[in-house]
Amino acid sequence: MARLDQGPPHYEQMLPPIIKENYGKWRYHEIPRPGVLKHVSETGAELYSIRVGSPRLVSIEFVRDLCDLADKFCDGHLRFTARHNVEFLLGDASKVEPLIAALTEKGLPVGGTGASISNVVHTQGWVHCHTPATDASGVVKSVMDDLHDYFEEMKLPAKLKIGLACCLNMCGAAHCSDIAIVGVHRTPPRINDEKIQKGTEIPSLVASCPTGAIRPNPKAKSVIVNEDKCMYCGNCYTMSPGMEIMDPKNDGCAILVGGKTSNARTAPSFSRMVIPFLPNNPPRWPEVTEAIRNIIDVWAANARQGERVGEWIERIGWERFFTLTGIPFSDKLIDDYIFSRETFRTSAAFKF
Amino acid sequence: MARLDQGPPHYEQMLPPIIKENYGKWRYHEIPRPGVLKHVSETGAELYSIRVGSPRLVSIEFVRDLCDLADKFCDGHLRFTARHNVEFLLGDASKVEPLIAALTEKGLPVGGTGASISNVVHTQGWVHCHTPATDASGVVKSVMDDLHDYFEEMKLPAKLKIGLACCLNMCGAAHCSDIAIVGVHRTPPRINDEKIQKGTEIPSLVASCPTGAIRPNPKAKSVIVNEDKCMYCGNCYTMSPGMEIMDPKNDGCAILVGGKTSNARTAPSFSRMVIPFLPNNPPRWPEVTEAIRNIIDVWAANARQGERVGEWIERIGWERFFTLTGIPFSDKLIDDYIFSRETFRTSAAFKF
Amino acid sequence: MADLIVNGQAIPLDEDGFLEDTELWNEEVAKALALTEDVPELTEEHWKVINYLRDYFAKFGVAPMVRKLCKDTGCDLKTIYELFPSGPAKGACKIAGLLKPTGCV
Amino acid sequence: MADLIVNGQAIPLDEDGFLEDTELWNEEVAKALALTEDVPELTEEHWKVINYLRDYFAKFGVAPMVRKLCKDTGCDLKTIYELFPSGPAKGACKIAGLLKPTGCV
Amino acid sequence: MTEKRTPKLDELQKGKWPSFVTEMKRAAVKSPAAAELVQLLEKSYEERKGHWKHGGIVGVKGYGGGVIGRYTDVPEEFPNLAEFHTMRLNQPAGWFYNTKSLRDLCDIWEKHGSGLTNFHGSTGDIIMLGMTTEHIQPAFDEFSEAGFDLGGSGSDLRTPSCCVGPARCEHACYDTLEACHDITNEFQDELHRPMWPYKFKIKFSGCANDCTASIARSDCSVIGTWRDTLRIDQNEVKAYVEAGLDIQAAVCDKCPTRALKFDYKNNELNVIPEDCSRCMHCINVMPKAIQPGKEKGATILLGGKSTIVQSAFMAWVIVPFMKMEGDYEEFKDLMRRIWEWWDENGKTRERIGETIYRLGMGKFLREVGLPPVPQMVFRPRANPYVFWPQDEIEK
Amino acid sequence: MTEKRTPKLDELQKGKWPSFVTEMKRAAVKSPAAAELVQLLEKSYEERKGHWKHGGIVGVKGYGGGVIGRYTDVPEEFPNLAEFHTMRLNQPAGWFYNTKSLRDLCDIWEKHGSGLTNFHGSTGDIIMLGMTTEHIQPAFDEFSEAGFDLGGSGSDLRTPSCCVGPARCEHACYDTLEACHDITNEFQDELHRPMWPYKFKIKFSGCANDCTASIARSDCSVIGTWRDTLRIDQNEVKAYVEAGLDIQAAVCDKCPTRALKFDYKNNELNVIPEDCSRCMHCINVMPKAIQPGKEKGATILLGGKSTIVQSAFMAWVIVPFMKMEGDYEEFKDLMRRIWEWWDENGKTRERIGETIYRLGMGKFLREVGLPPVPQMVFRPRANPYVFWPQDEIEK
Ligand code: SRM
Ligand code: SRM
Ligand code: SRM
Ligand code: SRM
Ligand code: SF4
Ligand code: SF4
Ligand code: SF4
Ligand code: SF4
Ligand code: SF4
Ligand code: SF4
Ligand code: SF4
Ligand code: SF4
Repeated sequence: MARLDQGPPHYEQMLPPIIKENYGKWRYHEIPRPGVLKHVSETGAELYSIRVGSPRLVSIEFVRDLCDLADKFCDGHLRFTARHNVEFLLGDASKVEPLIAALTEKGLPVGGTGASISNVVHTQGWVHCHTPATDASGVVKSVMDDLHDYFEEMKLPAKLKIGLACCLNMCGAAHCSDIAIVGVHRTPPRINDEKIQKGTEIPSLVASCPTGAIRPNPKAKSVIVNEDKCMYCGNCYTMSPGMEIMDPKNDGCAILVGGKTSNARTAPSFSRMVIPFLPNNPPRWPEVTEAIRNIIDVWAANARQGERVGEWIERIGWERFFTLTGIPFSDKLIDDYIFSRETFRTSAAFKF
Repeated sequence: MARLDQGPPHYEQMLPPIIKENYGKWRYHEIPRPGVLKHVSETGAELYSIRVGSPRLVSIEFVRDLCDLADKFCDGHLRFTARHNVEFLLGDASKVEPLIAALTEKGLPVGGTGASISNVVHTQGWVHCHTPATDASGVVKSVMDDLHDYFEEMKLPAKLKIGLACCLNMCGAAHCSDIAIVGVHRTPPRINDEKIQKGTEIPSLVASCPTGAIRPNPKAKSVIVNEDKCMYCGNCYTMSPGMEIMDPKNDGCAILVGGKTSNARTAPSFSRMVIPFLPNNPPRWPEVTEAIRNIIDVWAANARQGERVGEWIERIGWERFFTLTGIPFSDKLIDDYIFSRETFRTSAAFKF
Repeated sequence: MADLIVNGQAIPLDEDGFLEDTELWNEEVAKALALTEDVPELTEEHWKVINYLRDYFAKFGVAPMVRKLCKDTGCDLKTIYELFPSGPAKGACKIAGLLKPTGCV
Repeated sequence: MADLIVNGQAIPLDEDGFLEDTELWNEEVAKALALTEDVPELTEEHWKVINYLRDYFAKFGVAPMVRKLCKDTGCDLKTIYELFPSGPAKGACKIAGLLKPTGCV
Repeated sequence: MTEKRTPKLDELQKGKWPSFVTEMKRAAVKSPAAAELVQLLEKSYEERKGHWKHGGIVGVKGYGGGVIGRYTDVPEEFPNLAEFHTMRLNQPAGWFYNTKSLRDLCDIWEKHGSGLTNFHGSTGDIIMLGMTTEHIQPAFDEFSEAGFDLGGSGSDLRTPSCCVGPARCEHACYDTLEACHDITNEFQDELHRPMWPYKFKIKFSGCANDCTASIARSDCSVIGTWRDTLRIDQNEVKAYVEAGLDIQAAVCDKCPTRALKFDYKNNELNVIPEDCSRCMHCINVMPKAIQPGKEKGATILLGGKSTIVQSAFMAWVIVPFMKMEGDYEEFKDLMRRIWEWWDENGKTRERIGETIYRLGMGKFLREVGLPPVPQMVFRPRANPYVFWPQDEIEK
Repeated sequence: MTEKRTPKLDELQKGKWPSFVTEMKRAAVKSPAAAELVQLLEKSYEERKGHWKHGGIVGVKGYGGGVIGRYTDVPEEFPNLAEFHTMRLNQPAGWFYNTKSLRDLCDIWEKHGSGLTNFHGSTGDIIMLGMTTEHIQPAFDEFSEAGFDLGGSGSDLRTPSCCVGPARCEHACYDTLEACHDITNEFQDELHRPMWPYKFKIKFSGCANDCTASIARSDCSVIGTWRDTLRIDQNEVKAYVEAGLDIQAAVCDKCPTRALKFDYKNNELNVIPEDCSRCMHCINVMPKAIQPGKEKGATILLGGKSTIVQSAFMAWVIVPFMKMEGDYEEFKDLMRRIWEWWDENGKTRERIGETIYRLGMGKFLREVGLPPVPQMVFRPRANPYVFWPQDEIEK
C-alpha cells in the first residue's frame, strides 16, 4: 500500500554535490555562449548549466537517454526548467563542449538563454484533453521549427516567451506571454439534451455561463442557450458533456502579444489580442507560424535592445504596432467584457 | 408668447470688435502678470484679458457691477470662463492697471492664470438642491479664502483645478480634478413607506440600486434595503422621495486627488480618493481646508516644475504620497466596485 | 397646490399638480387635470395616449420610455407636444394619473 | 464499465462506475455501489452522509460544497475519507446515487 | 418676516474671496424670497442638512425640460420658498456677452425671480435661481423676447458648450463657437423635448488642452486636432533658447512620445511626424515657435459621464479625425445615428457610455456604422472572449 | 490492430525541433496504447477535432484528486484508449533529479502506463500520461514506494512549485526550494483532499524576476525581495564601465523609478534608497556590481488565475514584506486564515481572486486580519462608493 501524504521527495537528495556545496552562495553569472549559463560562487566554484530544448511530451526512452547523458557527464544529476527545458549541470568546464557535441548528435538543441526564445509552455491538445479548440504539441513543434535559430542564438532584442493554451481554460497560462497562441471556439455549444438529463447538475450549468446565456429548460430537463449572448468560452462544456462546443470547421487559434510576468522595469502585463482567429491547418499550422514570425521579425527590427515585445509596443503605441506589422485591426480586438472600460482610449492623444 | 426653439443668442453679437477683427488670427499669448493674458494676433493686435474670481452664486447687482466696469473699460463686453471666472477684454494696454485697480477696490480678486489655482467648479449644495451631503458655496468660499495667495500669484508647480460636488451625482464633475471635494453619505437610506406608496415607480426604484441592495416589499407596497449591500450612493433617493438619505451626523466630505482632463503630456485621469471622510463643520469646514492645504503644500514643495498633482503622484508613487502627506491609508481607499481590479497592485515592485 | 374640484369633490394635488392619490383617477378627473395643463378638450387622440400610458403602467409599474410611447401609439413627439403642451411627463402622465416621473431632470 | 448486479438485476454504470440512470438508485443499489468503492458495509454514519447528500441534491439540484457537507453532517474531512476512501465526490456521491461531479478536476 | 440673525453665514462674509453670502444679502434687499433663502441656509448650517423637498416637475408650454422644480420642506417657516424653481438658459457660445444682454437678463430676473443667479451652471447654462410656479411662463416669454432660450433638463440634450477657441486662442483647430452655435440650433428639438433614455451632453474644445474638460464632462467630446505635422519656426526656437528656456528638459523630455529632438549645436528643434500624438505639450510651452499642423479638424470621443451609477467614464475615441466645417453635416449625421442606436438599445437612465459598455463596442460600431480603428483603444482586449457575429463565419 | 499510416503526423517528425511524434512512436514500440494514440492523433489531425470524452472521475484510495480520468469517444476503434487516465506526481522542489529517481519513474511507468509522460505539466507536476483504471492504484503504490506522491486536481491545493533559487541563482532572496518543500509537506491534506470552492495554486520565486511566472499563474505568489537598500560594489561598476557598458542608457534610464544616479566623472553609481522599487532591472544588467539588500524576505501576492471565468487576474500584493524563514509559520498561518475565509465566502468554482473581487478587498482584509497599506494598490479608488462598516461610525 502507498504511504499517504509523504509529499514529494526531498530536493536535497536530487542536488549535485557542487550545488549542495554552493547552495545560496552564488555571486553572479555569465552566458558564455547561447544555451550555457556559467554561475560563479563566493567560493570560486563555477557551475555550467547546459540548457536543452525538449518536446515535453516524451517517452520514457527519452528520459532514459537524458539519464544516460547525465550519468556520463554530470555525475547523475539534471534538472528541468520552469519552461520544460532540460538543464545539465556541470562542475567541470572541460566537459561543456563534449556534452554539447553529444546532445547535438542526438538532435537535441542547446539554447534558450538570454535574448533568445525559450521553450513554449503548452498543454495537452488533441493528445489528451476533452475540450481543445486546437492541438498543442503540433502547433508548438511547427512554431519552434520555424523559430529554431532564435532558440540557438541570442539575437533578439530581449527574452521571448511564447505560451500556448488549447482552450480558454488556459492551462498554458499563456495570458501573460510575449506571444500567446490560444485555441478558440467560435460557435455556441450544441445542446445534447440526453447527456444533460443523464449527467448534469442544471443549476451549476446555468451558473457556469459568464454571460448568463444559459437558462433552464424544465420541460426537456435540460437547458437553452441564448446564442446571441454566447461568446464560446466553453465553460459550460467543462460543466456538462451535453454542451458540445467542439466545431472542427470553426475552431482555431487566436494570437495575443505583449504580456510578461517579470517585474523588471515594467509591471507584469497581460497579453493582448491582435489576431482573433487563424484556422487549424494541421499538421503544420502555416498561418500561425507565419503570423508569429511576422510579429517577431518586426519586433526584432524595430525594438531597442532589452525591450520585451510588450514594452516595445507600449512605447510605440498599439496603433503603430498594427501599422508596422500590417495586421488588420477589427472590432473583434476591442474588449467588450467586464474590464473593457480601461482599454478604451480616453484621450485625444494618439498616433495616426 | 415665447419663440420656441430660437436657440441661444448668436455669439457674434457678443464679441468685442477687437475679437471680431482678429477672430481665428491669434498667434501666441503671454501672461504679463497673474490674472492677465496677453494675446497677440497675426495682425499685430494685442488683446488683454483680465481674469477675475467670482463666487458664481451672485446677485443681479453683481452682474450689473460687472456691466458697469465693462462699459467703462471694455466697450461693453466681457465673458465668463469655463470655470466661472469673469474675463474683461481690453484692446488697450493702458487700461489694464486702472481696471485692476477698480476691481481691487470692489474686492474682486485678479488671478487664476498659469501656475495658479483657478476658481472651484461647484454645485448647489444646501442653497438649492434636494440631495446634498454637504454645502457647496460655503465650502468653496472657505477653501478659496485659505488659498487666496495661490489664486493671485503663480507660484505653484502647475495649474491647480479644484472641483466640488455636493453629492455623488457629481454635478461639479469633480471626478477628474487635481483635487476633488465630494459630499458623501455614510448611512443607508431610511425608508418612508408612505412616500413610496404615493409617489414611486417601484420597479424603477429597485433597478436604480447599483449594488442590488433594494428589493420590493409587496406587502407594504414599498421596498426593503439590504443594508449590508448599501454604499450610500443616494441613487435611490434620486428615484424616490421615500428613500431618505440625508443624515446630518454622518454626512460629510471625501477628498480625491490627482485627476486631470487635458491631454497634455499624460492622458486624462480620474481623481483618486485619499481621505474617505471629513465632517461637515460649517460655516468654515476647517478639516477640509486644512486637508487641502496640506496636500497642496506637500505638492508645491516636492513636485517638479510643470507637474500637475496627479503627474507628481504617479511619478513618486501613491505609497510615497501617503508617506509625504502623512495622510493615513485605510481599507476605505481600496476600490471594491466594478473596476477595482485595475487598481490592485499586480506587481512586486513598490516603495516601502 | 390647490385641490382639484371634480363634480364638487375636492381631489388633492401635490405641489406639481399631480394627483396625491393616483387611485382617485377617473375620466372626469382626467378632464379636470387636462385643463390645468392647457388641454381644453380630451380628443380621441388624447385618449389613445392616456389609455396607452395607463395600460403600460398597470402592466409594468412604470411609465414607458418616450420612444416606446411614440412607437406604440404612432404619435411622433411633435404630435405628443401638440396634444400635451407640457410634454409626455408633465403633461400626458399627469393627465393619465400616473405617478410623478422622478429622477432624470 | 460493467453493469452493477443488484438482486440479479443489471444496473448500467458509466465508465467511472456512476449510475447511468440516477433514478434507479435505492438502498440495495447503494450497498452494491459501496462495494465498488471499498466500503464493505454501510454503517449508520455512512447513511447519515448519504441521506444528507440525497436531501441536499433533491432540494438544490446540486451536490453540496465539501465544507457544507462537513459542517452539516458534523463529519470532518478525515472522517469522510475514513467512511469513503475515495472521498466525497468519487466515493460518497457515487454511492448516494448523485450525478457525477463535473468540472473542477 | 422679522429679520433674524445669521451668525454662521456672517462668518462667510469675511475673508478675501468674494462672498456668496454677501451676494445673497444683496439680493435679499429687493427679494423676500432671497431674504428667506439666507435664513434657510443659516438653518441648514445649524442643522447640517438641506431643506429642499425631493424633485419637482414644472415647465413651460411646448418644452419638456429646462426648469427644475424646487419646494422647501419648511414652507410654513419660509412661505416665499414654498416654490423656488430654477430656470436654465442657454449661454451664448464661448460665454461672451455684451452688457446690454446681461442687463436685460438682470431686469427680467428682478421682475420674475429672486435676483439670484449662477454665471454659470456647471454644464454651462445661465442659472436663474429661485422663482414661483406662476412666474415660469411669463419669465420665459420675456427671456425669449430678449433673445434667450431654455437649456436642457431631463432625458434630453443639454446645452452644449465650447471653449473660447478662435475668439481668443491661438491653439483652436476648428471654430468651436460656430460649431457649438450651429449644432445647438440644429438640435433644438432634442434639447427641449426629452426623448432619450437619459441626458446627453456635448462639449467642444479647440485642442487637446480640452479647456471645457469635455472628456470628463460630456457624453460627446469634440476635441480639435490636426492630421499632418505640427509646424516649428526655428527662429522662434532660437529666441526661446536665448530667453533661457531649457528646451530639452522642459519640452523634449516631457513629450509623451519622445517625438521631439533638440539639436544643441544648431539650436534646432525637430519632430518625428509619425510619432507625435498631438498632446499639445510642446505647443503649450513654446506657443510662439510651435503651432498645430495645417490640416485641422477634430477627434470625436463618446461616453463621458460622472460617477452615478456604474462609475465615472471618460469619453473615448470613436472618430480619430473629422473635418469640422461648413454645415457640420458629417457630425450631425453621426449624432443622429448614435442617438437612434442608443434610443433603441438603452435602458432608462442609462447614459450612452453605459449602454455601449453593457452591449459592447463591437456591436455599437457595427450598428452605427463606424469603422473600428486602433485609435479607439489604448490597447486591444486581454481576454479571448470574442463575440463572432455568426454570419461572419462559415458554418 | 494493423499498422496504419500517419502521413500528417509524419510531417512533424521533420524539422529541427525535437519531435513529440517521434517520442510517441518510441513509446508505441512497447505500448499498444501509445501505438493507438498515434493513430488517434492522426485521426484528429484529419478531422481537426479531439477524440476524448468529457470528464472522468477516477482516483486512488485515501485521496480525492491527483488522477484525471480520460476515455476516448471511439473505443471500438481504439480499445486500448478506452481508458487512458493521467496521473499527476509532485516534482521535487526546483525540478532537480538524480538519475536513479528518474529511472525508477520510467520503470514503473513502463509497467503500468503508456510510457508517455510530460516533464513537466504546466503547473509543475510530473505528468504520467495514459493508463487504465485498473492500473491506477498499483501504479500509485509503486510510485509511492519510490518516494513520489500524487499532485493535486479538483478543488484542492495544487502542487506548489518554485524557481531554482539559491540552488543556482545569485538573486534568490529566500530559500525557494526549502519553502516550497516545507510548505507542500505542511499542506498535504489540502493537496490531496479537495475541500475548497475551487483550486488553489502557490508558486515561489526568489526575486522579482519571477521565474515561475507566479504572478500570473498562481493564486498565491511568493516573490523574494528585500527591505533595506540594494548593495553596489563600485569597483565592479568601474569594471563594467571598462568593459563598455553604457550604464546611463542601459541601467539608469530604464530604472522605472529613476532611482539610480550615475556619476560620469568618478564612474560611480548610486541609488536613492527610498525611491527604488526593487524591480531587479539594474541587478539583472550588472549582477557582478549590484546585489539585493541584506534584509531579505518576500512579498506575498494573492488572486492570480487565468481567463475563465471573470477574466484573467494577476496576483496583487497583500503583504509587502514577510520574512521567509524557520518553519514558515507566519506564512502558513496566513494561508489558513485565507482559506478559511474563502471557504466560508466563496461560491462553487470561484477562485480566491474572484471571491475577493466580488466581495471587496476591504471585507477580505478586515476579516482575514491584514492591515491595509498603499502597497496593495497601484492607486486608490476613483469612485466614492465607500462601504462603511456601520459600527465604525457614530449614529
Ligand atoms: C531556469 C529558470 C528558472 C527555473 O527555476 O527553471 C530561469 C533562470 C534564470 N532566469 Fe529567469 N528563469 C526561468 C524562467 C523565467 C520566467 C518564467 C517563464 O519563462 O515562464 C521568467 C518571467 C517571464 C516573463 O517575464 O514573462 C523569467 C524572467 C527572468 C528575467 C526578467 C526578464 C525581463 O527582463 O523581463 C531575468 C533577468 C534577466 O534575464 O536579465 C531572469 C534571469 C534569470 C537568470 C539569469 C537568473 C540567474 O542569475 O541565474 C537565469 C538564467 C536566465 C537565462 O536563461 O538567460 N529571468 N525567467 C527558468 C528558465 C526557463 C526556460 O527554460 O527558459
Ligand atoms: C495537465 C495540464 C496541462 C498541461 O499539459 O500541462 C492541465 C490540464 C487540464 N486542465 Fe488545467 N492543466 C494544467 C495547468 C493549468 C494551468 C497553468 C498553471 O497551473 O500554471 C491553468 C491556468 C492557471 C490557473 O490556474 O488559473 C489551468 C487552468 C485550468 C482551468 C481553468 C481554471 C480557472 O480557474 O480558470 C480548468 C477548468 C477546470 O478546472 O474546470 C482546467 C482543467 C484542466 C483539465 C483537467 C480539463 C478539464 O476541464 O477536465 C485538463 C486535463 C487535461 C488532460 O486530459 O490531461 N485547467 N490549468 C496542467 C497541469 C499539469 C500539472 O499538474 O503540472
Ligand atoms: C479661459 C479658458 C477657456 C474658456 O473657454 O473659458 C482657458 C484658457 C486658456 N487655457 Fe485652458 N482654459 C480654461 C479652462 C481649462 C480647463 C478646464 C477646467 O479647468 O475645468 C482645462 C483642463 C483642466 C485639466 O486638465 O484638468 C484647461 C487646460 C489647459 C492647459 C493644459 C494644462 C496642463 O498642462 O495640464 C493649457 C496649456 C497650458 O496652460 O500650458 C491651457 C491653456 C490655456 C490658454 C493658455 C490657451 C491660450 O493660449 O489662450 C488660456 C489661458 C490659460 C491660463 O489661464 O493660464 N489650458 N484649461 C478656461 C479658463 C478657466 C478658468 O477660469 O480658470
Ligand atoms: C445646476 C447644476 C449644478 C450647478 O450648480 O451648476 C446641476 C444640478 C442638479 N443636477 Fe446635475 N447639475 C449640473 C451639472 C451636472 C454635471 C456637470 C456637467 O454637466 O458638466 C454632472 C456630471 C456630468 C455628467 O453629466 O455625468 C451632473 C450630474 C447629475 C446627475 C447624475 C447623472 C449621471 O448620469 O450620473 C444627476 C442625477 C439625475 O440626473 O437624476 C443630476 C441631477 C441634478 C439635479 C437636477 C438634482 C436632481 O436629481 O433632481 C440638480 C438640481 C439642483 C437644483 O436644485 O438646482 N446631475 N450634473 C448643473 C447644471 C447647470 C447647467 O445646466 O449649467
Ligand atoms: S487548455 Fe483546455 S483543452 Fe488544453 S489542456 Fe487545458 S483544459 Fe484541456
Ligand atoms: S460557451 Fe460560454 S458563453 Fe457560451 S453558453 Fe457556454 S458558458 Fe455561456
Ligand atoms: S451634486 Fe448632488 S446635491 Fe449637488 S447639485 Fe448635484 S444633484 Fe444636487
Ligand atoms: S443608497 Fe445606493 S446602494 Fe444604498 S440602497 Fe440606495 S441606491 Fe442602493
Ligand atoms: S481647448 Fe485649446 S483651443 Fe480651446 S481655449 Fe483651450 S487651449 Fe485654446
Ligand atoms: S504635441 Fe505632444 S506628442 Fe507631439 S511633439 Fe509635442 S509634446 Fe510631443
Ligand atoms: S526568480 Fe529570481 S531568484 Fe529565482 S531563478 Fe529567477 S532570477 Fe533567480
Ligand atoms: S532595482 Fe529597479 S527600481 Fe531599484 S534601482 Fe534597480 S532598476 Fe531602479
